[in-house]
Amino acid sequence: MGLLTLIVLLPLLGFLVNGLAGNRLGKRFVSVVGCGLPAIAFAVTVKCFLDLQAGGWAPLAETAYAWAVVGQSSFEIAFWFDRLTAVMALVVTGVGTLIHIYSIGYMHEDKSYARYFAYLNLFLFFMLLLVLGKSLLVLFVGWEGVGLASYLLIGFWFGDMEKAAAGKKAFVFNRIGDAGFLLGMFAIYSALGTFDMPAINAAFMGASTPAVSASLVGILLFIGATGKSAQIPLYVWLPDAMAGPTPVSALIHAATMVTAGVYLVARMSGIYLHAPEASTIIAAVGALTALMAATIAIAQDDIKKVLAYSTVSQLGFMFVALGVGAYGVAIFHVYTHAFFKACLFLGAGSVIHAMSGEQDIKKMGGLGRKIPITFVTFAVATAAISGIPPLAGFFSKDEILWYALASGRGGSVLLFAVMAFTALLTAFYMFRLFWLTFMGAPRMAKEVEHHVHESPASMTGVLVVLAVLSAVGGFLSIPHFLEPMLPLPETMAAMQPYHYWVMGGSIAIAATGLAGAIWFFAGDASRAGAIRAGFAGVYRVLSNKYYIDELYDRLFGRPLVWISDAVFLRLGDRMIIDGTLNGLASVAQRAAGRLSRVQTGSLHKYAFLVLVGMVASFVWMWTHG
Amino acid sequence: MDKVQVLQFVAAALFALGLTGVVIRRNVLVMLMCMELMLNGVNLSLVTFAHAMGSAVGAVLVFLIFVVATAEIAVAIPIVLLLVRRKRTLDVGSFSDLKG
Amino acid sequence: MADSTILSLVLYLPVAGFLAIAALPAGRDALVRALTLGAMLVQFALSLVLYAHFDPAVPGLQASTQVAWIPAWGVTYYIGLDGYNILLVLLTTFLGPLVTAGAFSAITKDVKLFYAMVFLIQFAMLGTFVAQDLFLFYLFWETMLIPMFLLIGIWGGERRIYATIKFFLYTAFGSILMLAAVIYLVYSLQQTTGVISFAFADLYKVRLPLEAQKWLLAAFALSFAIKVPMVPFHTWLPDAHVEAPTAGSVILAGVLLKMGTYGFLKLGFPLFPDATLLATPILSTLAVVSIVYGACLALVQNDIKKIIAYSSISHLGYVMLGLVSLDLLGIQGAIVQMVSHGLVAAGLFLMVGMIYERCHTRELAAYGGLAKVLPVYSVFFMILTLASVGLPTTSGFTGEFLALLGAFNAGWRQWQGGSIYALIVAGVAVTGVVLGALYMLRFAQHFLFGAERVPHGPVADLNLREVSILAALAAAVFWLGLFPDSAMKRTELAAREYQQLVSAPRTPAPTRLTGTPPLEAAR
Amino acid sequence: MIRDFLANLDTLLIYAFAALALASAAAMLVLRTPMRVALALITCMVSLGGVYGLLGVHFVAAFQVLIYVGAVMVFMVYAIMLLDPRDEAATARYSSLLWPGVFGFALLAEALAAGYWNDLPGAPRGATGGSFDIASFSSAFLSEYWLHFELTSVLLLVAVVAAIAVIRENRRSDRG
Repeated sequence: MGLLTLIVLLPLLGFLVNGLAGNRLGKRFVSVVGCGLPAIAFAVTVKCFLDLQAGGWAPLAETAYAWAVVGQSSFEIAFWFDRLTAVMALVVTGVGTLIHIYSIGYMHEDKSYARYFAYLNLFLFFMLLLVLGKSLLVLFVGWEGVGLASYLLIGFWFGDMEKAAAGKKAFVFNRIGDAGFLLGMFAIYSALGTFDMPAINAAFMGASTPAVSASLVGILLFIGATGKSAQIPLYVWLPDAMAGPTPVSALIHAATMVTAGVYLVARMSGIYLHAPEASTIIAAVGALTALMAATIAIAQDDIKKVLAYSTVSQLGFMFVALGVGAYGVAIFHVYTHAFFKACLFLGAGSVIHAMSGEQDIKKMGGLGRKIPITFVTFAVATAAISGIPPLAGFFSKDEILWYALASGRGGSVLLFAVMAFTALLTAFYMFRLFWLTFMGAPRMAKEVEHHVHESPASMTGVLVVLAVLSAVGGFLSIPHFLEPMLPLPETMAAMQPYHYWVMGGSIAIAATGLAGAIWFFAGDASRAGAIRAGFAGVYRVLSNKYYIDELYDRLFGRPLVWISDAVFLRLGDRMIIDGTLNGLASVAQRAAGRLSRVQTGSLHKYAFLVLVGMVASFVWMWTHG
Repeated sequence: MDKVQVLQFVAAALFALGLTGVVIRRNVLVMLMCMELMLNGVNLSLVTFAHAMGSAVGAVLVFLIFVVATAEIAVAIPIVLLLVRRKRTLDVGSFSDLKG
Repeated sequence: MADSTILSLVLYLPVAGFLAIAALPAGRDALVRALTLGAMLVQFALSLVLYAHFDPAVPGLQASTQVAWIPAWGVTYYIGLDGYNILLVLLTTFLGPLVTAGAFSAITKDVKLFYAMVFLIQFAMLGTFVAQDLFLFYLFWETMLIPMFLLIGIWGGERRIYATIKFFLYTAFGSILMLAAVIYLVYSLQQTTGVISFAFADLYKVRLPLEAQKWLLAAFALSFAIKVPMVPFHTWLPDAHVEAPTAGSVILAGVLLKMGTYGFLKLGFPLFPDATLLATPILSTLAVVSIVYGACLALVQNDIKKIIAYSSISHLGYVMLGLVSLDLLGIQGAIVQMVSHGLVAAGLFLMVGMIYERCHTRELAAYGGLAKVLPVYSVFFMILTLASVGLPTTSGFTGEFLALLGAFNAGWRQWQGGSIYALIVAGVAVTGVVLGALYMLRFAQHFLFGAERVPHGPVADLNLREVSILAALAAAVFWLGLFPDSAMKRTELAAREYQQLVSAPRTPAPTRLTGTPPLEAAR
Repeated sequence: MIRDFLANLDTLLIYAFAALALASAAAMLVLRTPMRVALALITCMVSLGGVYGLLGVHFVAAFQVLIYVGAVMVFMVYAIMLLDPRDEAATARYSSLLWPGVFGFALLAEALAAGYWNDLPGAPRGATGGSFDIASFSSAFLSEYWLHFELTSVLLLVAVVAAIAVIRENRRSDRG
């Protein structure tokens, strides 16, 4: 068994041990297994990274076994480790391990402790399968698998129907995307006869164009990405997914799983480089999603919902980067986002923990002094996401803005303007969240206030680590590291002079957002209240998330049920099919009723009929014989 | 008209008489006997042909008919006994419980 | 022991069991149960040996037995294993012990008769799969009806009479048509070639005129489509499932429905290739309609058995889609999907039976939050649900994925040839993936999650017997999901043969059979 | 004349027996009491036995007398004696279908006769008329027609079982 297989199998082992025997072995054992195996996986990943470096960055490949061989087609479970995989795998195992450790403290009181760690390990297994897979098939297995883990973890507290429903919603919306993904895979397979990703990229990059339109495949795969990475039109599951435990939101719905779509597009860049239409769509969808989610985030009061919409918005940023061909930059943002968004979510978890489960920021305030470590780390992460230099978010976001303006592959002023405005909104709502939570006067009930306490060291320690990473992570230039594999796009010469203007602009945007938030929400937040009163209609639309959920329900949910019930079941099955049959049956019955009158019960008549029949048959025989 | 033909006519007449008897007689035992008569008619026909052809096959069939007739009577008589016990009559016209 | 002997043993063990429990005096229920389970386990073990001995590299029949039967009509007693039936035989013998053990506590009325019927149906189903002679096939095919009819009619629910009659009429109607077609087929074989034979291998060699093929295919297809069942011939299935006892549902969903698809695979399509090629658009449309229609109906059912019943219609749509794609991947996927559906639907019905024994209702709305009360039950239920949804690593994925991929491949080829219809059909079929998740998760959500609602509670979680049954099923589901190659290796040659029979042109009609009649060849 | 007569004696006897059979058969239709009908039938059967014997098929003749008259008809007579036939005297002899029956008989006889007349050749050509003995009959019965033979035994067994079942049912209903 090779090292790559080992990376994947370690969390699976954890899942099996914790899932099968966890309840009997005690929390300590579960914690050791649950956190230890991902940590080992991280160590092995580092070892692989060093191997990769030692091998002159030649990708490592490994075949576990042949899943199915049909005719000439062989579907293999194979793994692949190159620069891109290395970044993703390190983030997944690294951040994943941290969040596992954080969970020890966060979930300590939960009855289903072992189940939780089993699910978390299962998630890690599928995520690593997704990231390490060499073929689209393995990637798809991981892709669906993380959806499953997400489903299980969102509905972790399944006693609450709403939480279970949120899990189902996530799964179904992911499945819609997956249907597109499947079609994309099928199209690739039909045209190229392989699922092997390096081979597919090579085929599209090669001299002869494959027999399939790159844009078609690109769009289909992107539909899958919109599902998993919560982009318009399939983003609605992600805010609901916050029903799960907060570390899960941090791990799955912020740091790792939702970036799978970004990873997919970057991994398949060979296709997208030849699919300008698909790239344009990606950029447009990304920009729209980013803007829309940011506007919604402004009007949310649930601390996790704000972060959820912020995640959707940040994913939009990444897709913009992908859309303009800056794949490395998108991965760069994945990487920095993993740190600061994980930190934010875990910080939020710490806040919720401190507030005894309260999530409404209107009922918080003034927590800064009571939970100082959470406060500081949250502040760092907020600054990072808002793009304050020299924190991590600044570097990646600045690059995205720059390529949105200047990329030769679809950059434009309009795109830049939208993204800049979104960045402004980002800074604004993040600082709003920050301010309402930690600053100002406490607004919570007295007994809650009395109980507010800092989280245990296993949680705060993780927060500190992540805050440090959010602070310094940007100095590691991922785009540069990935450039041999994912070259950055040409920039338009006309835009070259504005490079430093963009950088300055993004700093100004962050500062403006910060200032705006402070100005609105400082003191008793009366200015915000006035604005809200002034734009009540807009506020209502925003806080109701543009009524998208309701719209989907009216447009798809109810018609589907209606058609199934009224048309298919009542009309089709019962009336047409069964009705016809029952009609035929009753006709037969009536005819039989008539015929049965022949059955008089009189033996003599029967015998007479025999006689008549006999005569008739004789006559017929003699005349026709 | 030779012997075989005559006997064929007799056989046909026996059969027809038997069938008619089943139709017109009322007593269930008489009806059973008329059925025997029909079988005898068939037997006669078979024996005649077997004799004429010099083949044993017809006789085999005759034997089968013997057996069938025996079996038929062995089952029919108890049934008649039961029926009579229940209905207190031998009149077939009153056995009509199975009418449709 | 020669493989052919083992196969005969496997086939006739149920008959021996049938006779053995028939000879037992009444009232020895425990002994009857033990005996049945023992016989079923031995049968499964023997069929595992057959599976292990099956050589994937050898085309055609293995472990075959051929004996002259009615020489005047060219009927022979001819059984054997090939790639078409090896998995289905294994599936049938695998489900046998599970059905038996699953009914231990559910059936307390007429136990002896019940297990006798289970033996009989097991025999008939195995016979249908291994028969290599159309006459024999038809005999077994019809024999299946009787015990199934009794199983539903005697141990069924309240409306069992309606359900049995509907079931019987539908299937008997199909059978009659098939009988007529069989007679005509053999007759025309004799007319064109002068050889009278019912052996599949001989029938494959003839190519009838197109007009005759059309009619014969229509008759065969109707008979098989009722059995599958394909929309719009499906309405007997929900009623039959709802009224059947658990064991009946399990056998029905697990094996009996595969008869239809197996019939298409082994007979319907290869015998009438030209007509099949003509009918492909219709058949694939019906398959997709079944997928979507079944899924939609499953979405709005409130009876838990009906949900699974309609989901069966949807899942078997994939099988049909794979079969008509005539793409090697699709065919293999269809075969795997048959087995997978057999495992998953059987498992779900068993689980429904287990909960029904405890709570006495099939109303979905009556349940809630079972995951908290019955954790072990819920784990297995979740596994089977996810397999039904077609999640990777489960058997459902292997089947659905390959079947869809095959259909898409075929559609793609036709698109290159100028017709986009098949591609659209394949595309629509993919929506089944979404709908499947919708209805199964709705089911699981109302069933397992939310506030606790347990009718007639409190109830106990699964006992060892039930856990072993479900664990065996789950293991099979994962085996086929993770390592399908061992199974697919064995079916590959058959899949190719099927593909060739249907799509490759044969020598033009009428052909005179060359070589020896089958009987002499067997000697 | 006498020689002719003697030469054709067996033929004449056959005709006589046939006539007797016909006459007694016809009598069966009109006699009132079942016992008389039974006697008529016995006469008919015995005369048929005579015909068989004269045709040279002796063993069939023997069986005709033994099985039919000896077993079947004895059983029938028992039944007649067992059951009280007197209620019959009160009712009509004939069913409501007497005239249609007679008419049907006429038609059937007509059809059969016409058919025979048109179709039946004289003695089959090429037929030896030579008789066959019990040995050839037995070998045919037990070799070529073994299946039929076995089936008859099954049939008889079934009849026995059925008769027993019917009688048991009878006893049970007596008790109940």
